Amino acid sequence: MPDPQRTEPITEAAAPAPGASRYFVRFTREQRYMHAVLFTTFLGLAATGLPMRFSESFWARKFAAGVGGFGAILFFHKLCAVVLSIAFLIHVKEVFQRGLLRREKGIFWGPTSMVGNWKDVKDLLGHMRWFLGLGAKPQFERYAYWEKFDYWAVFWGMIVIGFSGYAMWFAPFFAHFLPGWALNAVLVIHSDEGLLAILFIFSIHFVNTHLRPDTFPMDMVIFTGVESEEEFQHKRPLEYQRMMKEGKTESRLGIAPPLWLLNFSKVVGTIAVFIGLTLLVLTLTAYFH
Amino acid sequence: MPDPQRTEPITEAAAPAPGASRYFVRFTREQRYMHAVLFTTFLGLAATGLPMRFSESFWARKFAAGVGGFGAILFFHKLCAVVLSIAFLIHVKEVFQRGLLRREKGIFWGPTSMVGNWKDVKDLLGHMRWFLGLGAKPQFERYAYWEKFDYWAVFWGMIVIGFSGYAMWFAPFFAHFLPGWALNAVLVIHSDEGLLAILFIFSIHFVNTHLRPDTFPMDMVIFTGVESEEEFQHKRPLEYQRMMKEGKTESRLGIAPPLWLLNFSKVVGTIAVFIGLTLLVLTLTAYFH
Amino acid sequence: MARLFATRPFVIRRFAARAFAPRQFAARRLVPFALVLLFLAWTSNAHAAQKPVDADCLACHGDATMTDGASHSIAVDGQKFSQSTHGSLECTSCHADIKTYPHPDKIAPVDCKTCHADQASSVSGSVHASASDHPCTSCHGVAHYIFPKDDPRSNVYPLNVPKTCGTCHGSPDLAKKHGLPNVYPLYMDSIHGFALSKEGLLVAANCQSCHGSHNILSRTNPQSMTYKSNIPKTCGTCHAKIEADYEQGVHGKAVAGGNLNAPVCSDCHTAHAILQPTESAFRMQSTPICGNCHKDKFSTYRDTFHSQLGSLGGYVETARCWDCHGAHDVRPASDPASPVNKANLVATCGRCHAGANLSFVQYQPHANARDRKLSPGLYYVRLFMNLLLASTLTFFLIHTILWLIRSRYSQVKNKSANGGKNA
Amino acid sequence: MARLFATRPFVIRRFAARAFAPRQFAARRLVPFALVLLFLAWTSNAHAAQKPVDADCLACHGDATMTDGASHSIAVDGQKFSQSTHGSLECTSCHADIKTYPHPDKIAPVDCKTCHADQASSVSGSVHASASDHPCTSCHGVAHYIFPKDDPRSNVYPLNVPKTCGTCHGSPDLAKKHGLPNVYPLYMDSIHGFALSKEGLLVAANCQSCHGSHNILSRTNPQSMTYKSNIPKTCGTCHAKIEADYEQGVHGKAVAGGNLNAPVCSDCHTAHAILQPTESAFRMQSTPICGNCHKDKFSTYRDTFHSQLGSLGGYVETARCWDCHGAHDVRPASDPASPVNKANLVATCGRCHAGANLSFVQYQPHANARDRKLSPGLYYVRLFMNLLLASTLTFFLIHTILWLIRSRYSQVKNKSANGGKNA
Repeated sequence: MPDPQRTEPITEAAAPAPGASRYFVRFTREQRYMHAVLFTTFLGLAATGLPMRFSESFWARKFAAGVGGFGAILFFHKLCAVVLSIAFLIHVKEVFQRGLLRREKGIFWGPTSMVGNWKDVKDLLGHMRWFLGLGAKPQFERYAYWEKFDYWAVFWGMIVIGFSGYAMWFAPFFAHFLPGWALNAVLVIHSDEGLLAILFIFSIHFVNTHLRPDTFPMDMVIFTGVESEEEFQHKRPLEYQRMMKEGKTESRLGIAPPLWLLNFSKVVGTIAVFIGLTLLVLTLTAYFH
Repeated sequence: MPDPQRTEPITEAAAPAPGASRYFVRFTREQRYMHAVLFTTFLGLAATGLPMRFSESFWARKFAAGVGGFGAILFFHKLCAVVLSIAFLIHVKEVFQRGLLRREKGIFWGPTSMVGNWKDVKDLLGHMRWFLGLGAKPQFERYAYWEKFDYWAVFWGMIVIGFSGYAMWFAPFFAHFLPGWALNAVLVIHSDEGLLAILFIFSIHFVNTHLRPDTFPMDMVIFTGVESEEEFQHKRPLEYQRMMKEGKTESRLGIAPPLWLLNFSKVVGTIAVFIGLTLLVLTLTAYFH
Repeated sequence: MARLFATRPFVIRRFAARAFAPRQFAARRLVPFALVLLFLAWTSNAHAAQKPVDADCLACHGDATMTDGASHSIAVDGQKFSQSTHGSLECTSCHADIKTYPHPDKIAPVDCKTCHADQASSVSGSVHASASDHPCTSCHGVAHYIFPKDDPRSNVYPLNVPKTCGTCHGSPDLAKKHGLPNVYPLYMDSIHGFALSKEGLLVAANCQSCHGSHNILSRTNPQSMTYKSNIPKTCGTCHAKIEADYEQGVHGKAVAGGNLNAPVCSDCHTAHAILQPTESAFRMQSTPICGNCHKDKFSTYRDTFHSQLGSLGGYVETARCWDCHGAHDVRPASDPASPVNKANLVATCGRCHAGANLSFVQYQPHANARDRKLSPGLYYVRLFMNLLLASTLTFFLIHTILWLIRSRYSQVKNKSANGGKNA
Repeated sequence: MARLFATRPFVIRRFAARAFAPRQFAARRLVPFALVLLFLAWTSNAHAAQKPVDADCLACHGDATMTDGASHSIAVDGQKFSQSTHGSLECTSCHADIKTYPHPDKIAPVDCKTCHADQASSVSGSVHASASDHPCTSCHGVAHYIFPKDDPRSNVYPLNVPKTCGTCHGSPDLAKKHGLPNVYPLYMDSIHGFALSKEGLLVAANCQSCHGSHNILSRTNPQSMTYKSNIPKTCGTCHAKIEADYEQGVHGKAVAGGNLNAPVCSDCHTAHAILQPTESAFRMQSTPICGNCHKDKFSTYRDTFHSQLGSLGGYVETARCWDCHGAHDVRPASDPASPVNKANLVATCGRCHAGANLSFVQYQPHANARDRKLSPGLYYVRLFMNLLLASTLTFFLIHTILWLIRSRYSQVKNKSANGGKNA
């Protein structure tokens, strides 16, 4: 169904218009795609996991009846789990290759690493002081402490939820290695960690990265990959200074996000936030019912 | 799960290396996304529709049992149908807006239109003559006749399959407007036209556009959007000449497809072709059983 | 009609009175004919001349419009009567006080007891003892047209019994008045009621299969078929193997030992609204019933995936109580015959879990994550997970709220100087 | 044991012979004691002195190790015998030829017919007529321990009947020998067999509910309970309402009218492997059964979405034959009581299709797209679609194949000069 030819100029190849701000790349395409796979499968896992966890609520039964019974829910949950597992393994393989085999710098240590360091502790305390009006706002590096927390929470969650999930799926096999009580524990672990992930992502992560006044209604950077120079300077002053000092400006230059990408991101992001908030409300009602 | 920062240059902004061939845009991003939505939902519809059509075959029953029963199949079929319907309506709206409201040229008539014309007939006959060694290969414009056929086959199929599908889904409602025998006819229409679409796409379309020697194993242009100058010139000589003559070369210039996009396209394309061929084999075995 | 027979004498209008009733004109015309018949009967059967024969009675009562002083019909359809179970009797067999013709104005009510002494004595000791409220005809139907109980026309033909009992017991008012549950609709929707009324299965349990017929006693009466400790035997009339199984189980032994808190059939299956046990609705309804007594086991069961998936509704195959413990012969796990005895666990779990092995059955289907002594590992895992969940969420909730407030404050103060539209 | 009683005389070893058999030492020691008993019996009961009493018999036969000349046990458990249905009789009631003690070597086989003349005459007219192959004891069990049929110890207690019949009829060899189907496993998995053996439901149909007991006849015999035209009545013994419904329907009327091609109960439900009709397996299996006769209707049904979805297996609710036409009282569409009568279609379709209206029920569930006269619109639609499908595919198949050949030819000729890797 190819569309009749468009005559507009191709946005991708367009040079930045004179006077417009420069854009810098914060997330590579791989990172953005990984985030897309992650949030898509996460929404799928949450949407199928919650009805199983809160199966006595009326909406869980409605949902099960609507999609063709518990078998369909379980099938879809496992399907999403497998896709997410593959994405996770690809990510781990890549970090391992780049960090250990190719010995790229900045993967495990330094300002560009996801690994926590002393500055993160100071940033956290400084941020809290700023919240209370007791100090200036800390200057964040490439990854702020809450972003590192997001990353490691998901990393840890993936291992924990994944392992416990597969242990339930293939219980007779896992029983060869695990003690009896562990077969009981995996459900507790899977459902509590899953609940934590759902509550955290659909409340804290949504608010921190998308819904707080600075970014409202949505921080597009994970969708577009780029940030304007002003924004970059304002949000990550240390990284901006470091980049300038190291003369890496050129290599980080990106293009302004094309309109289609902004629109597309808005639609996808809004749908994801909407589904997430719906699931959050359902979870909280079921939990406190 | 953002990845540690990459230090490679950003491919999108890169100017073509000197000496490398120029790339020209053949499909806009909207067109490529429309194709992606189309083939994803089409695979979903085929994978759920075929088990219903050939429900007495052993694989249909296995499939139904695997995904949690017939309810899940029907649910997923309707879900894909709704997504595809929305995409179709968006496309129709756009063609209508650009062709009738904004009066863009080349939408309905002329060498860039999808609408068939006298040249297509001549091209078809000339192509056939060439097949038999009786003449030279015709020179194709922007859209060759078999591409126009693909487009209109899908367009017509969408209306026919969509209408007959919704008529079955909401039969008591449609019964207000349709005669009694039409309620019988919609199944015949839906299943024959669906079968035609499946057989056509998974054999003719796959071979014509992807598996024939000129393009084997896959024509990437619908995924990357761009074609190298040599390829463009070879495949669409008339369009190339027109473009040169009209001096529109600049506006059609694209960037070389980045490696990630080529790899991504290969993976997605291979999966789609693999699923399609599997469904084709299952269909043929069930049909001739 | 029923009240008429059992509680008040017939008051037949005299001929003189009848002569003024235009509606009874037809009967009046029959009088000469009846007299002729009477004469013939007298001449041919001289020694019984004083006692009227059926033909004499029908000469008047055969008129379908005939009524008594209170306008109640006293007509008898001789044809239908002759087909009934009493058809071979003469009118005077029951109306024994009628010796002459014409008979007196007031005649005695027919007493069924004369012939049916056993049944009458049973009824008089039953909940239906009051003869004025429960004449025989209230169940057996119109007095002159009583059919044997294997005749589909009989009110006590198995397929008609629920409707007959339902005449009174299907009324919510009567149920209310006597403090009884309104069981008729429950029964009709049950597996017994369905088999009987929809499929017309003669052997399906009807009201009297469980309650008896003439000797129905209150369920509080230890002699009653529905007295709690008698229920297994009552159900066992048909469900023999289940009764035998039940008696081998802990519940059966407890009830036999006089512990009336232990469940009998009706506690799990309900008394009237009994469902097919393979039905989704029964599987959904019965686990909580076990939980009424086994509260701790039910609460720990609800923590498991068995329960979580099972509560989704529809037909979900995950294990319910009886899938593991057995349904009727529930035995302690120490009993080698119990499916949850250690020696049987691999087989029991293996019924659903292909590949179940000795380590797999170490799984505790009733582990209590809140009990540190019984399940220490699980207890600490749960504690850790809950603390992790609570502390993470609490910390970040406070963090986020403070951030929100401070950001908004900064934003308002700086008049949105920083942060672009898509920041 | 069974063969022993009915086909050969007892051959008891003489005392002298027994004296040499060491295994019968215990019996030998009882001899003096028995003589004392005999004397006591003689003194107290002088006029019957010659006829031995039970105690006399048990004096020898009470020894559990006693055997006859062919080493068959001829011991009798007096305790168990006294509980049996014949326990109140004396040994000599049946072994009537024993008048003296000790009794002769050869005694006559017991003839049950002496008392049970009716049953014996029934059996002699049945398929089990051959007394040597089918002695009474083959069904009723060991001769001295026969219990009444409502006693769970009886071989003909309802719950034991299938096992009893299965002793012979559960063997594939016997089935083969007589050209009978091996029905025992089919019955055991059926709804009747399941109710009987798994649930122990006494009222569930067992073998003799349908085949009779003493008077079993071949199904080719018009007097047989299982003769085709008698089957509805046989099933109706329990399924009364269904029989009544069936008799109102076209199938019942045809069979009653002597058309033995019309189906009876067992044609749709099978004879032994009867399934619960709400079960998925029955819904899958039965539509083709209707199709055996109604070939055209079945073929057109299979063209519909009802059939397509329904064939997916599992529990699929789409309409099968009887969902629309009724199951037992199938009537012609012209009959106002038929659910497919025009006046009832909105209600019938509306049971599944919420919002069904008069135009909706114009849908033809058996439209034949191949029949131009009956369904012209549909015929031409199908014709057009098929032509479209065939012509499009044929054209493009040829087009593609030619293209492939020509492309490859060009490619080889030009040595891949044109077209890049990702062309």
